[in-house]
Amino acid sequence: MSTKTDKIDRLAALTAQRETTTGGSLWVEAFRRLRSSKMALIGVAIMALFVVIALIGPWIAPHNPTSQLWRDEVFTNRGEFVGPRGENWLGLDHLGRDQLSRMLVGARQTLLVGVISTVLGFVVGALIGGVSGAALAFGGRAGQRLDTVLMRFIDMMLAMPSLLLAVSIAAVMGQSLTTVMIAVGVVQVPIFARLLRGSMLSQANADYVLAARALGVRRRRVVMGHVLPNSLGPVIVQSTLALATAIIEAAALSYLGLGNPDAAQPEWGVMLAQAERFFDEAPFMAICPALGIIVTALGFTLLGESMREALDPKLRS
Amino acid sequence: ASERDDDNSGGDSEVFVFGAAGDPAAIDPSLGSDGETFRVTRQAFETLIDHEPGGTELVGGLAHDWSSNEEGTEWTFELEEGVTFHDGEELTAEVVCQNFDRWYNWAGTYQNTTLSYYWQAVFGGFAENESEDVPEPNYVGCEAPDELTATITVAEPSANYPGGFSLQAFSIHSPKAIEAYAEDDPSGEGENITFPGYSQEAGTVAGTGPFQVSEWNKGNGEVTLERFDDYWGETDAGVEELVFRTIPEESARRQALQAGDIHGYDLVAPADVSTLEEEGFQVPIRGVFNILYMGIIQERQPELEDVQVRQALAHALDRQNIVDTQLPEGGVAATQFIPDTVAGYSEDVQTYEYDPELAQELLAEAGAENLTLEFCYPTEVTRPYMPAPADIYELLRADLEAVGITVEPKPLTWNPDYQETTRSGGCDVYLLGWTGDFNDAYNFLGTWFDGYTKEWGFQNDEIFDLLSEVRTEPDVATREAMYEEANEAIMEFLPGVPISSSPPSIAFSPDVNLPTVSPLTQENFAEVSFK
Amino acid sequence: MSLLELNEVKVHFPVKRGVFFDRTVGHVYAVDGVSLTIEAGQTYGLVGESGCGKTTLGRAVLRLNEITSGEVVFDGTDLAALPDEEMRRSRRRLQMVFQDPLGSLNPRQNIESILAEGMAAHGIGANRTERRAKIVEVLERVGLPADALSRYPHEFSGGQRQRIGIARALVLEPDLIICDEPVSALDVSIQAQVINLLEELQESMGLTYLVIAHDLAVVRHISDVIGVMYLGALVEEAPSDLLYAEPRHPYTRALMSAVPVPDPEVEDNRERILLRGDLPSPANPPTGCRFHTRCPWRQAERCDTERPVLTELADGHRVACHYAAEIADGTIQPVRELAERIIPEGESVAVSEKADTGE
Amino acid sequence: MPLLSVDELKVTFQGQGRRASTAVSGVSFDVDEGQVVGLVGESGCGKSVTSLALMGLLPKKGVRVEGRADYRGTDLLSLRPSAMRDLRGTQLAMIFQDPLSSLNPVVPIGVQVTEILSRHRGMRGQAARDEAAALLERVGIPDPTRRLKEYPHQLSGGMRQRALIAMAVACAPRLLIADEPTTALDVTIQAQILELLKELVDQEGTALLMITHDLGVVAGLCDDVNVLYAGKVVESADRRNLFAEPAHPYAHGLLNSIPRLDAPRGQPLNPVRGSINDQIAWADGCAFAPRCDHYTLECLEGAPELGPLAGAGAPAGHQVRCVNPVRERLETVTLADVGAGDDSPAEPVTQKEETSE
Amino acid sequence: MLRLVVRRLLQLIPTLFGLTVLLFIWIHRLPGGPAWALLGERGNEAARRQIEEQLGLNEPLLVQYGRWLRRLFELDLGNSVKTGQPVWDEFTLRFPATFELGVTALLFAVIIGIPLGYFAARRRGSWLDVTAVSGSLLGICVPVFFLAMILRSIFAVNLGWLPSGGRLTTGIDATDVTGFAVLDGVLTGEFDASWDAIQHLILPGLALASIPLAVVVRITRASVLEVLSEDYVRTAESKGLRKSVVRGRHVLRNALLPVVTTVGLLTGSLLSGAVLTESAFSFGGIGSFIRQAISDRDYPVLMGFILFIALLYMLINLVVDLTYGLIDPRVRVN
Ligand SMILES: Nc1ncnc2c1ncn2[C@@H]1O[C@H](COP(=O)(O)OP(=O)(O)OP(=O)(O)O)[C@@H](O)[C@H]1O
Ligand SMILES: Nc1ncnc2c1ncn2[C@@H]1O[C@H](COP(=O)(O)OP(=O)(O)OP(=O)(O)O)[C@@H](O)[C@H]1O
Ligand SMILES: [Mg+2]
Ligand SMILES: [Mg+2]
Repeated sequence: MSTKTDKIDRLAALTAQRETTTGGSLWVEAFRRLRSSKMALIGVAIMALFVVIALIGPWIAPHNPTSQLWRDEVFTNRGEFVGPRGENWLGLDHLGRDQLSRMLVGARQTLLVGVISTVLGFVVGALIGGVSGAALAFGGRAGQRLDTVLMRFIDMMLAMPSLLLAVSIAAVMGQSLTTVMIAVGVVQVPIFARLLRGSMLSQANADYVLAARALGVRRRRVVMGHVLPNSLGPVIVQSTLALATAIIEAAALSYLGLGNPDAAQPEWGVMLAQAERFFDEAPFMAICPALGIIVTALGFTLLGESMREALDPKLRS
Repeated sequence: ASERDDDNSGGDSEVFVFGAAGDPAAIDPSLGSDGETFRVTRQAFETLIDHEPGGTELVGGLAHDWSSNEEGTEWTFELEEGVTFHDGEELTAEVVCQNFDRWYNWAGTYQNTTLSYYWQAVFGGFAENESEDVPEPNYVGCEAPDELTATITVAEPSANYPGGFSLQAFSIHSPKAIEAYAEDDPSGEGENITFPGYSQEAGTVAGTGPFQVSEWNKGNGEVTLERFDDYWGETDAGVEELVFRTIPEESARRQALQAGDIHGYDLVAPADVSTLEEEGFQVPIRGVFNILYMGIIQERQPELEDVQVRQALAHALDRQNIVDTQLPEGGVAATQFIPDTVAGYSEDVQTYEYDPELAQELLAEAGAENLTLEFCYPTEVTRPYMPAPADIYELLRADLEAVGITVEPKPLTWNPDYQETTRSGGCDVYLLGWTGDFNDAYNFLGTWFDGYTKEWGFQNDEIFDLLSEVRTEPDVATREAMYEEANEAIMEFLPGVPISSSPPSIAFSPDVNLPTVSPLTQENFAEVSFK
Repeated sequence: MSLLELNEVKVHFPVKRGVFFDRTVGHVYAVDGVSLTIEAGQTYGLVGESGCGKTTLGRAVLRLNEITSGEVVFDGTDLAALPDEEMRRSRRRLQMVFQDPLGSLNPRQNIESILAEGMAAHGIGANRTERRAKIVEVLERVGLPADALSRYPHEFSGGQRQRIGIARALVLEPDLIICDEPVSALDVSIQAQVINLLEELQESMGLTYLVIAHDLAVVRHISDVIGVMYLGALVEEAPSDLLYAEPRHPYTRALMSAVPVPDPEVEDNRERILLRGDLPSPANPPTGCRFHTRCPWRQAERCDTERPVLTELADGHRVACHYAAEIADGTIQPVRELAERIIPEGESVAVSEKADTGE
Repeated sequence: MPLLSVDELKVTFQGQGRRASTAVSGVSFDVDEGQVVGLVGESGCGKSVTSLALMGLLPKKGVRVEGRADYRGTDLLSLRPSAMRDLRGTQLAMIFQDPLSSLNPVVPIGVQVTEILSRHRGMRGQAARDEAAALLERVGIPDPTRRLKEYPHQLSGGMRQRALIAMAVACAPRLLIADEPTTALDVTIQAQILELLKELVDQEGTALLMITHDLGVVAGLCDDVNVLYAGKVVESADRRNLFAEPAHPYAHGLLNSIPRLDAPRGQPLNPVRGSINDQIAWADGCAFAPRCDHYTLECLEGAPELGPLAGAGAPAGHQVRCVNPVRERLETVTLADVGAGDDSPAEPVTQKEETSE
Repeated sequence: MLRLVVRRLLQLIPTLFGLTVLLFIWIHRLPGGPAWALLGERGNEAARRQIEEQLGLNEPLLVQYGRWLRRLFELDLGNSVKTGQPVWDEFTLRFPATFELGVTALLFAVIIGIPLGYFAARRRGSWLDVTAVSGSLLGICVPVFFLAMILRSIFAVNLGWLPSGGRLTTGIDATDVTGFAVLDGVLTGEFDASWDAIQHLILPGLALASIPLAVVVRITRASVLEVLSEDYVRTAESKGLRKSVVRGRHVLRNALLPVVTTVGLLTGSLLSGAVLTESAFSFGGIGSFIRQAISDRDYPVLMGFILFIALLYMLINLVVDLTYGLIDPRVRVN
């Protein structure tokens, strides 16, 4: 008898051991691949660093970023900008403010602009795309028409050069941080809308959606409970990419003079735009925010790219 | 600093390229109203009266002498002899009259401010006004008693004369050109404002200047002028060809100069001056002929109507600091609303030293410790009097906050939000300025203070009356005295805070002989030559 | 009374073109006039080649595809005419099991949620606990452990997933379950488990099945009546054993003879009819008898122009062939190059040659 | 000497960031000239990987291939890529499972056929086109000259598979590997394709390695059959022997579980318990043990060896990898003797074990 | 084929019509008007009234739109408020510059991007891959205005290899025939001028290409990766074909399909990128003109431009669709 139980136990143990090594869900597998991708690791590291700075920046900033503490020093040696030195690791800006502190505090603004505008683009885009996709897939004739109208609208937005769209929004709304966020967000709307719609359409014919309908589940619930959650993957990936674009786009708006109105409040895009004038005399003034923006955007993009790759079942190998 | 310099130096030595910040609107100066247009036309067209090289005093131009009757309603000009137009015509008094009659008889689209701004500003309306918004004409007529004497009659004397005759807009064109112009009627149908064809393409326009316009390549943003060999003046132009190339971005202009693609450019950022000088570029210093002020719109807040509060603002601002840090060399802090180069400048105005403590006291006295100001400043622009608006704002903000005032920033794009907002009284304080057209204080003060405007938002009959009076005073000397009085009154009332006068910097490559730089930015490029 | 009765059911999909405005340029005649009857407690097997409209027909019963015309009478009501909401409610009694076990389960739902969803939609079980009790019961029935409740589809093996799919249908206590290729995606060694389960359940719960499959052996194993589809229409219908013993339609004959049997003895010794050519497109079906383009027994004129209807030959044996009887008694011989007959001993002779020389 | 002799072929995948997984863990079999050898087994047991390894088509990165595959004296597994390239298409050819995805969608069929002719037979221009048309004709594609200009999507499934076969046989290869060539096809079409393959083997004397999971196909086509389980050959025998007397419990169970067209109705099937996921590593014992009804402790002492089936009357060449092979003869129940079915199923589906994973 | 094109073109009309209505309202709702822009500091209320009256801006929006539309039917886009020239003339004047620049940028993107993406995919995970991917991402991540400045600083100012801006060196002999500087040089035999124009195109082309380049690299890489795992590549390998044939005919040809679509879609981003790039390099194309027009509230120019862009964008997409049909037989229209 004991040999028999022994046997069963041993077999069970072996089988169980096997179980843990194989299989794994789409997500677990994707995560595993993500973890092993150089690109993703770099991206995550950059992103984490950036978020941490954005969160604690104001507390670790050595100086007040808005007060022109060394203004006399900068102004007395006109044209001679104060570069990095012990007291100011990244030097001073053209108004005698501590560049490091401005970078640290500015990270939050930059993150805020990026995140909020992306969220805005995501929400509005997803709404339009979602309604459109749901209408087309489940709305019958009328739905088709609604979809056509919405998609024509999105097409028009796509046809408008994004910068012009942003500029004209800024013009209508007047200048404020909110405007920047809205302008940058609106530009993302068509991308998210198209993506979600496409993704929903491809999911709408999936077997499990059909199964839900066969169960007699109500249409609304089919859309909300099945189609939508399963369509969000690519849209979420896109949002990390969009975040990077948003930060850059915001910088471009600042450069065009449509950025955050409070020029005293440090924000990387604004800093870069301001420093452009002094690039020859004081390259470090431009390089700090430029590197900040580039590296952050790169981080988000790398993460987004590798997420896209990790989730793409076709690229498994 | 580059190999390309060498490439160019050989064959191109006779072409002088100047980087302009914007395209001209037309090559007929009569239709122009902005500096970029006039910079170009000035090289090809001349006016009856001119400014002294490098200064603001009026001197003879095409007319070597001029005078007026006592009432200041008849202006007589004695013309130079032997002046030839680019198309070979001769300058006579008849021609001068033809020019003035052309402007006076403008109809249709021409009557739009866009096309005839200066005519309307200096001579009022037209023979037949077509719109209620066009002012009554002040021009009466022009006669040519002899070959070289032209008499222009106006209805009322004005502070605009004789300065106005020096405006590029009133350059003298060849009679043949004028005939040709008449055939090219811009009166496009309906709601279009069209610049007439002759003003958009070289060939028809003809003046008397040392250069003649030979090509306007709009696609490339280049206007090319050629040396006019029959120039009447003493010396011919120093270069064979003069090209104005549009480079809108400030840093792009600088880099183009550094790369040797252009030989000079205007509106140098103050921050670049020292770099350019170090690299061997020539950055001559101009005189000042403009004013930057912080406008206050008193109606917006009762506190602002209290002169003590306005004085507090004036004391709070460290104007010298702005001059030192933001303006090119040669800039000066302003004590009144005109630069010191303008006749009528008063030494005796009330001044407001930088004194934050006093400012705080004044605010306390006025009970305005919790003053909050909405502060407008323009973005995406540099003006000759204001090289970096955002930075100037930043400095002023710091100053104001230092005395306990809360500042709410309101940046607006220059075109058109900023102008629209400030003109319609949309902010508590704002930055704006003025560059003079000619040497008469009315050109400055009259613009702002000859009556109630929303952009200042106050009523002060003393000032208003004074300026209305001076407007029609024919005698120049009397006017000067009145201006001094007005300046003193204004600075006492303190409708705004004059901040600074700034010489717009201009830069040239090391290998050119400089023209005399002018506070009015009226450089004569005929003086330029290569070393 | 029969539980389900299809009357001349047609499902045509419009073929659309155009980028901005879809314009219908034609139709795919996926199901083109199918009538059949399923008795309660019976298993009806539907076989046919890929693309012949089996799935579409199955879905049409549940109205997952819009029905172009015809009646789907389920327990006395015509489903095709029901308003949407009532149709939704009547889906409780009609359930479906899908071919792809993983694909038909939402990867984001756990098993409990998958199973509870249908119950919630039809108001079965007053609350969560009640539903859970029911779910646990059903899980046990299909042979899944109760701890499966909180797990996700991907954590199960193929056979188990299909059991989940079956359980999902069972919790609603349906009368009819449509199984669309329930075992095609499963490995051979697992197929038998699921087939046994289906049979067991039918026995204990009195279910009625419409089983769709292309594996004739599987269909034969579980069905009482079998219908053979070709290009959107039924060509033959008969009780299971009868059909295999005496296939009457030329297509059925070819099909039967083409199925490989896992037995070398049988394989070596049987005679086979090899059809030439491919299945025509359902968007452009042949006129007359749909099978005439590939039929070795095709006769001039009539087969090309007249569409045969299902006619009862013998007891419950219905065939849609003009010459079924003649073919059966050998009056008509297979002709033309439409097929070759493989005769054992490695000797293969084109039928045509034979026929030609014979004539 | 066999044409191809595979010896202890082992393929390990070492994907990025994943544990190494052994897809094929020691497969050996021989293929003789003119012979059809079957490789059967469930999904994921390593059939495709084996064939790809032989063709040298596995990705270079993250894959370790061990063992020997002796083809006419050369080891295919250690051949230089360029030499392998020369061999592929001429000596070795392959037909894949899904004919649509295996054809380049944007290149006309004609080019896809002629490119192999120009590569290996130096044919160009019209000559190549004529030969290509002849090839298509030979595999039974009607109107071949027209088809040459068409794209894969314009062909039906059966024709695509025929086109793939045409490419495979273009240079008269000595060994043809067919990886589930009919799985994607309908029964009637499958029969056509199988017939075509049979014909080719008969006429050319080509050796065919037939990979499939359909035992029916094997029964009709193959001479020798190798049954794979979890990356190892568990049974290898002549087709008749295998079907008559499957010795490995897996092969036995498999044959026992499938419904047969010619078997009586109304009997429950006898499934193999569990699924292929319920396996243990060969290093720990017999991979099939968790699903086996006959396993003993011995089964868990390392992988059993593939050895000749012991016992009297055991046919030569019947090899099995099992400690206690099934000895009973599989009863073939045909319609002829309806009712005399096997009514003692090995064990009913025990849900406990089934779901204990 | 022709019918399809015609139908597609007809289908554009309602979309464009909707677009113009929306835009007209939108643009005219922008605060401020052209008056201030025209006169600067010298503007005043009276001037504003006068200008608005002249331009008919004081009339109801509907009337204005009606007039605009009526003129559109006469193929008249109106005159620019700022320059006083017909909008159409302004476009034809400036379009060649933008077109040349756009083509250059696309060429850069395609010529550099496709090989880079291809090799990155072939050596997936290698340093080349990581460098190519992050390098091209950098293209997306650097703001264009900053990139422009850096490029000018390096190549024009410090190295002096290339001009810092403009379309042609001042004073070079160039006859204007078509407006396309490079082409003109070739047509008139003034090869110096062509060469000069090309030199002027390099830096702005690079700056403008930064984003498309990155996108092309990414798409090519993803697409090649996908194709490499396709069955037909394995089939090609199994036929023993030469590497070059496998890679060219079987991998690249398929991998380029999505790239074509992407390149088409990119033209939209090229046009908006041109707004910044042209200003940065004083390139005098439509982009910088439009940027000015926005702040000038140059309504006719804006309307005309957006109509033009939308039309162009849709036409390009049509062309892309048709090309796609040509290179991918599966979507070929019959
Ligand atoms: N939604 C649809 N739109 C257009 N055509 C469709 C649609 N669904 C199915 N079809 C077409 O209808 C025909 C029948 O399809 P169906 O899926 O019913 O066949 P099937 O017999 O189930 O085939 P299989 O054995 O491959 O599952 C096919 O030609 C198919 O292409
Ligand atoms: N590129 C790969 N990387 C990692 N594992 C792989 C790879 N290719 C195949 N495998 C694994 O190798 C094992 C054998 O796969 P293979 O494709 O040979 O199975 P098969 O017997 O052909 O199955 P099927 O019948 O489904 O085609 C599987 O477990 C599979 O997951
Ligand atoms: Mg189906
Ligand atoms: Mg396989």
